Amino acid sequence: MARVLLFGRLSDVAGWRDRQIDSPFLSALRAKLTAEDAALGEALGGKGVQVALDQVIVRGDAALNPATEVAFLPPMSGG
Amino acid sequence: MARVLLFGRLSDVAGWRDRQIDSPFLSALRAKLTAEDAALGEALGGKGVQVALDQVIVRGDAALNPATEVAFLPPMSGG
Amino acid sequence: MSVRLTFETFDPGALLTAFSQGRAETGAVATFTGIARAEAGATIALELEAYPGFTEAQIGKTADGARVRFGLDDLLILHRIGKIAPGEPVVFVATAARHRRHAFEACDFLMDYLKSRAPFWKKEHGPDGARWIEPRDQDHADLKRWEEETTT
Amino acid sequence: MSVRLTFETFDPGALLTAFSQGRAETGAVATFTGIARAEAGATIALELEAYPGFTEAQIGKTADGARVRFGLDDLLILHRIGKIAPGEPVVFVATAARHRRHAFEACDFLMDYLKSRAPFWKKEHGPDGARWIEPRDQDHADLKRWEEETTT
Repeated sequence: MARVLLFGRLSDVAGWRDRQIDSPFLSALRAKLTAEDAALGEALGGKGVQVALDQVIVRGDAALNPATEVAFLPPMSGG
Repeated sequence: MARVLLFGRLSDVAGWRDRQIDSPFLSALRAKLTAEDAALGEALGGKGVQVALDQVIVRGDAALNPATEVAFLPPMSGG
Repeated sequence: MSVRLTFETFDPGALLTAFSQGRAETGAVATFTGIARAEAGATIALELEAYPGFTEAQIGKTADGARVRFGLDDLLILHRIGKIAPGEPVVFVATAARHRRHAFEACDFLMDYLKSRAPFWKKEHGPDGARWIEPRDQDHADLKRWEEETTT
Repeated sequence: MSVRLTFETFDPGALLTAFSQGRAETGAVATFTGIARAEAGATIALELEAYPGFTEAQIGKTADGARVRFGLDDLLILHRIGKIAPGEPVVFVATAARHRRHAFEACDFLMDYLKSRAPFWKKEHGPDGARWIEPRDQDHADLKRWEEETTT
């Protein structure tokens, strides 16, 4: 049960911004979200979208534990 | 009776900062001040000392009328 | 050094009053206040989203780098998040240094970073609805000024 | 646009509060506060002499030039005169513009002018007595930055 957070336009695409989702790997989580909502899947793979696990930016796949906070971050616009 | 103002170190040299002095020309005023106080005369002719008549910087000699404000301005240091 | 986010409007002057107290050895305090522009009615509100914790930590890293690079005595960053009405302050940066050049440069540098790369997501609410704003080329050009200075 | 001298100490924050009000089309407000430094006891007080009327008028000419050159919406300069204790503000400059680069540059330019060429005469009172301060080379170098920009 990772905690998944969507920021910026991603939460507009998905219609939610904060959900608990059960998934052992980041890759599996992406697949699950894409299967459920193709538009969101495409947006998550869009140019410049980064992933943070427990507030640290990661690249590639990673194992998730039940308490992991997974944040999908579109390009940051500055304030 | 021009009104003579001294600024910065000039008033320290002279021991005054604001006096009424009768003089028809700036050159005559300078001669009068120098005759009275040689140290002040030297300081007034020092490097970078400017003269303002009625708050306008002038070079060379000028006629003074009784209401003229004559200010001797040492190099400005900024704030 | 303080980096904070707030959902509430704030008074830049009150922050400057507090920040400039007791600085008898500092000499120089520079500030910048960014104010939400009305754009003559084109913008009804600006909305800024942050990732709480992450956003402060990322800004804090850059702020700490600026503190060292410019030899600052202190700095303060307060950034609005949530919906911001035209005329309200969006961001306030204050820098304290012994010499004014360092205070100015650090403030300028921090603003370039905050406006271009800080972890915010920005939405403009206008008369025709809302849209997300992507980073502007000018912002990246502004930030590049500081990179060039480091390498040359 | 406002250029004023004061014999009394003042609160830079209160000036910023007033200056940043009602600026829904401005976007950017930069400020600089110069504070009298204690220099670890070497300076007991700073004393600044102005030529009332002349000093404000001369500063006003440069300020008006800056307003046009940097496209400012507004600017404010308040300068202390008389005896100033360490830790007290000496000068406050605020600039308002649509874009932050212009606000920063104008504020920086005005400070370079005020610190190097504005019509003040400066005396430092230290433990060994008082001495008049001549313009520093660094101040002239600072000001030269702006001249070069004009001619190139």
